[in-house]
Amino acid sequence: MQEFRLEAYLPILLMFIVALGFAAGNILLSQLVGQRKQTRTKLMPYECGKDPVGSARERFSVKFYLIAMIFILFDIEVIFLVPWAVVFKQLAAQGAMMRNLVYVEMMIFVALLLVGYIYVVKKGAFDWGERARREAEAEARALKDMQKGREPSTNARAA
Amino acid sequence: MTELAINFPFALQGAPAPQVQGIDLSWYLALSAVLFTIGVVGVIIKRNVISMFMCIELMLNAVNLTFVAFASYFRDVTGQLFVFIVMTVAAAEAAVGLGIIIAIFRNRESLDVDDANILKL
Amino acid sequence: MNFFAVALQAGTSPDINFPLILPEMIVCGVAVLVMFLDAFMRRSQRWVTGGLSLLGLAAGAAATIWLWTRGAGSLGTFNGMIVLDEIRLSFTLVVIFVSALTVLLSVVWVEGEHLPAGEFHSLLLFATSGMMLMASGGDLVIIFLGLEILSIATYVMCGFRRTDLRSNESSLKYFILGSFSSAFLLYGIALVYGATATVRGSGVVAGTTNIAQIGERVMAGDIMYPALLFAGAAFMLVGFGFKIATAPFHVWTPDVYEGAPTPVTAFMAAGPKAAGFASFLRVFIFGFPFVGAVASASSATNVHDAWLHALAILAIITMSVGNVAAIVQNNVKRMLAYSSIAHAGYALVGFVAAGAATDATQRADALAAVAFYMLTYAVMNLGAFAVVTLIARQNDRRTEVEDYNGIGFRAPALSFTLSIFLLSLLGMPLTAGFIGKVAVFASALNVGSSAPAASSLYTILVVIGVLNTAISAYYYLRLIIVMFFRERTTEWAVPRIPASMALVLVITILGVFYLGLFPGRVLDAFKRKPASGAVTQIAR
Amino acid sequence: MLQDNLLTILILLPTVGALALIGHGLFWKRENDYRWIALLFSVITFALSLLLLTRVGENSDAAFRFEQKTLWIGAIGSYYHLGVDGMSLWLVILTTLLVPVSILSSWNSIKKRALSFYVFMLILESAMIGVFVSLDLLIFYLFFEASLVPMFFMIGIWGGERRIYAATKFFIYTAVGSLLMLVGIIALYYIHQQQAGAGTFDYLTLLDALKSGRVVITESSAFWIFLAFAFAFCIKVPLWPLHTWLPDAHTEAPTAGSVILAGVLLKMGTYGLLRFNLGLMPEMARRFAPYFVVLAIIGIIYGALVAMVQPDVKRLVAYSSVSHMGFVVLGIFSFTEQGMQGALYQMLNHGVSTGALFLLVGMIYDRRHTRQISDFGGLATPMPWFSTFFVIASLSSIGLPFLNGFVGEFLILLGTWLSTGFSYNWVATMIAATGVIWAAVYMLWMLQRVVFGRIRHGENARLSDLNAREVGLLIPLLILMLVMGVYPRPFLSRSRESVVAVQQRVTKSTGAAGSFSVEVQENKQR
Repeated sequence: MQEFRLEAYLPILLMFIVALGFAAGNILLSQLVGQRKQTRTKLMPYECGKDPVGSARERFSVKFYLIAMIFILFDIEVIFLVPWAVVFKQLAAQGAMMRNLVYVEMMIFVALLLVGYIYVVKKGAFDWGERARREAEAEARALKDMQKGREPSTNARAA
Repeated sequence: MTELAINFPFALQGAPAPQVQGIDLSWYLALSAVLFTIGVVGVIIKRNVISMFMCIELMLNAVNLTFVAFASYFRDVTGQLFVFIVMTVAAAEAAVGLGIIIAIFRNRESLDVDDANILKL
Repeated sequence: MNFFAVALQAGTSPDINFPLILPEMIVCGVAVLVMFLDAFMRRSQRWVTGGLSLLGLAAGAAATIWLWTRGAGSLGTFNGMIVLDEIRLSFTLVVIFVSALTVLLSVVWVEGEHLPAGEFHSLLLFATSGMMLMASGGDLVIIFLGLEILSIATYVMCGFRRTDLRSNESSLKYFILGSFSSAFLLYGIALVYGATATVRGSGVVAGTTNIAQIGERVMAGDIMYPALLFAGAAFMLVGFGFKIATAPFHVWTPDVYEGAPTPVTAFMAAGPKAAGFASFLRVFIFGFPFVGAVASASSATNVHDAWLHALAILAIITMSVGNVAAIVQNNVKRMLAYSSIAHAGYALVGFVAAGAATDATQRADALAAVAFYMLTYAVMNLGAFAVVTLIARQNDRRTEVEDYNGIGFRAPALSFTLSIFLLSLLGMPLTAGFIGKVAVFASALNVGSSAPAASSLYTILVVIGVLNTAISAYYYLRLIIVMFFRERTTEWAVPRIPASMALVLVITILGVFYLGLFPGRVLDAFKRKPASGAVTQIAR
Repeated sequence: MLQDNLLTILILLPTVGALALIGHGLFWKRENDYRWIALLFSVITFALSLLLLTRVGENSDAAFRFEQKTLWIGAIGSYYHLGVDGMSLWLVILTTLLVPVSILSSWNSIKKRALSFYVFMLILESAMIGVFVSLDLLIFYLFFEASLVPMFFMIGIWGGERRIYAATKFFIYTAVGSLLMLVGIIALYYIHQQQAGAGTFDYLTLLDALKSGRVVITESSAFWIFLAFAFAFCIKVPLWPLHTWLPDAHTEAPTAGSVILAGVLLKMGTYGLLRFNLGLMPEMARRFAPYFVVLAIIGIIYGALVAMVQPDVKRLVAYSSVSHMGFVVLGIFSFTEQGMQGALYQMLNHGVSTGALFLLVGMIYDRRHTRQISDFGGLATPMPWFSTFFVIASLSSIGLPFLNGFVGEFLILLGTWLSTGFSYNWVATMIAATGVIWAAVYMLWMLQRVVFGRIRHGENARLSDLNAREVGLLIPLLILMLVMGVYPRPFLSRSRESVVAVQQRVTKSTGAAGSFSVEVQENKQR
């Protein structure tokens, strides 16, 4: 059994501070810098983006799923970073060449992730702009039509 | 507890039963076999694509359990490395699978996930 | 063992040898490049991505040949994760050939269907790198990884015509059953990993996923849990059986092949099947080898017998089911799907021969025969699907047998080339299919002649194979009959043959006759050991 | 140069002709040229094939001439090995003769898709020549199978109403048989490899090894391999009861197709039996001889009886082929010099006579578009030339003395009588001899109803007689019938030594499988 030493947990404390600071900083920054528009939606009570009143069986835009899937993909890549980080010190101890090799390898891995990220951005997966809004509106119309028991109108289908 | 001890064929003759974290290795393997079987049966009998997909995930995770149990017992990394790869692959499959399912729903112009059982897989 | 394990335990440097995976790196790199380009080009430019893909594949092939003739030096093998032998290299070349032809096949098609060319080509290249890894993996990790890279890319390619429900459905079915079978394979791997542990003194030596090591331990009877080994081998058999579409694990094939876009079907029938065979062969023949006289009395030695007999039975069922079911099909793609099942069965005959071979020459001959069979099948199958693509037109509309009614003399060039491919698939002499079948059947009879005790099994296998060939005449001829011996009553415009498509047809026709008339060079090449530094097993 | 590569040239020339035709078709598209080009190439091939006679002279020994041997597939150990001896010589020449004749016969009748027709015809010629001259089993198999495809297309595209059925049946029947033969061929390869070190497909090497006893095929292997080969060849012959594809194929094929089918393709079967079954597995041949004789005799009688009741002239001729080929098989399995020589001779006879009959039926069909016997009658009046040829060809087919059929059938029956290979050979001879009588019955009865009598259908009276082209293409066949009937020596003396070699091999060999012991009588007639 090793002796308990508090200073060994210093990095964790640092991690806490950075995480807290990042979150707090973001909220603060948006409060200070961001412009504010008081719309009806925004003044609603916050319910994870859903209408607080009405049917619970409401459909999300497909965009949410897309983001979720992309998140999973990039998230899971991290598990390759962890074992690398664990053994890096030992490998690096074997000399400069080995250290560089192992380092470059991980950089290539990260670069590949970056390529994937750029691809996703360029393909418009994160595009919440005009086009996406139009699509969302068309979907909402189609939904409304269906709730009224009608066939979806043709222009909604085309959209 | 002793009455429940099953003599698995892979327990060594005469030797004490191999243990992981104080529990017989056999139990881990039995659990993962059961989970895997549930997954297989689920894929076969379910008619809903999402459920089938979840059953497949169950199978993969049953395999992961086997790997981890062995790796822990052997004090070997290979099994754990395999688990990493399986997890990544499962995530990629999840993304692709959901993408395929969404594509189908769009073409069917149906919002209800249960409509996928028209396919009768 | 693996990279990290060795590095941690022994403190030695990782066993890295980049030239050894040069072909894989090239193809993978080009795939990333194509993907990247595709993201930045406004209108997807098929010639740019297609040309780049072709260049990348050519470079990959060149690297493979370089590995073969010059060797990668004896630096390292990534701790036995990558092997360098003639099986890997020949299958790699087959796979690259298939992909290159698929690029040519799809270049115009992708445009005509208004699909993103860049995405298609990068997926195809990723699939190719997966297949190459499957052929080169010396460790079950690599084989699984390659299989998944391949499968995930192929799931998407199957559903590539997003607006077509048939394509969607094909993709979904392939996805569900593909990942189902992957799970089986994986469970098999896990069980083998556990089973191959051994006892040294009072301690336990960890199990392994390295195929050569598994083979060594099985040979030595040094297996802690023989029962688990059996179960693991059985699960892996099922998993691979799904991938290469052997009956009774073939149920997904017809639906998926029918629904997928025709160029993708062509690719799937030729490429992944070859890659699946490569890793299937490696795992079973080197992982659970013939034990022979060295065998201790342990029951582990019987794994070889068990899988060999199971596979022989699978081969018989596969050939028969494929051919008999193909007879009643009215859709050409579906018919060719069943025919591809049947061809997997023929190749399995060679597989069984390789497994039963008692000496290294026989085994090398049988393995080369299977690789050659895959090559011939790829050539004639891609050719046939090229014609089917042309006749199907946009959206794969005309794929029924009736659509071929009386087109024989309306489009003689197309129809006669299709006939040649069909006759080659049937195994007529002078074509590639004949030599492929002869090579495979001969290897089985060879094994049978030197193992008198069990020789009748191999003779029976071959006779059933031959009778199945006769059955297959019925449906291959049916298409020829429909094209040439019937008259067309409805309007039919002769499809225009784009240059890339014409190139595919010329290559495949020349290939069919070259492999049919002068197969010697290729057969010899497939048997040639890589020049130097060939480290197929790691010494521990 | 020419002489050394003669066989290769003979095989390739028609294929070159086919390629020339395709080239011509691609660039000029002049419909009327196709037949001339095809005729030109086939006539040159025929002329060149006559050069074969220069080295296979009268009374020449059994060795193979014009041999060529180059490695083909090293990995498999297959050689491109060609050669011609007394047995194959005449079959090659028969082939090269019948091809130009059938091209001439389709001069006007093939209008539709003429290019493909002639291309297929020339490719078929290459394959057929290849079958008779190949001395490597794999190459033999290759040509044997390759001859199927063009014939399949010819029946299917230019055939009669039930052409699809007939073509498919033809293809599948023959393919099943030959595929089993392939297994037998590969098995022989490995038997040789096991016992002599290296595997081989080479016929002469195998034959040497077997003769010298270096390689011995065990009885059970020999049993199955013999059956595999025999199955392939008996379907091709066709031996009763495997004959059912033949009437359909013959009837539905276009005239030229029927001529080639009857004239050459059927001979591949009997040639294969003679060359491979008897040569490689003589003990088994002896053991199976009684069964073959029985089947052959059934074929003779059955073919004749069924032919008698056919209402369709072409079908009648087709069934007569079954009967005639039965004679050939009977002769082969008599294992006497006379019988086997007769069988070889009868192969040529059948090619010439039945070929001529099919041509004549084709000519009348071109004019009347029917083949029903009941639609004819009294053709002698409007068509004297036609009737003369028809009568002579029919008589030759019956086996009238001084015509070719007589020589062949007489030798076969004599051989069977002298045969010691099976008991009750005199019974077999007598029953087989009735086949000749039956042949006379059905042929003469058909002649009576078609050629003689009075004209019952008005349109028959206005039929035009044969034109110069038709007469021209029949004349060579007619001359052959007469020459072969009167002066068979040049034919028989060239083939004698080769045939005797096979016969000696069968009657004298005592292998491991010689469980069937026969009192082998030295042939005194030599």
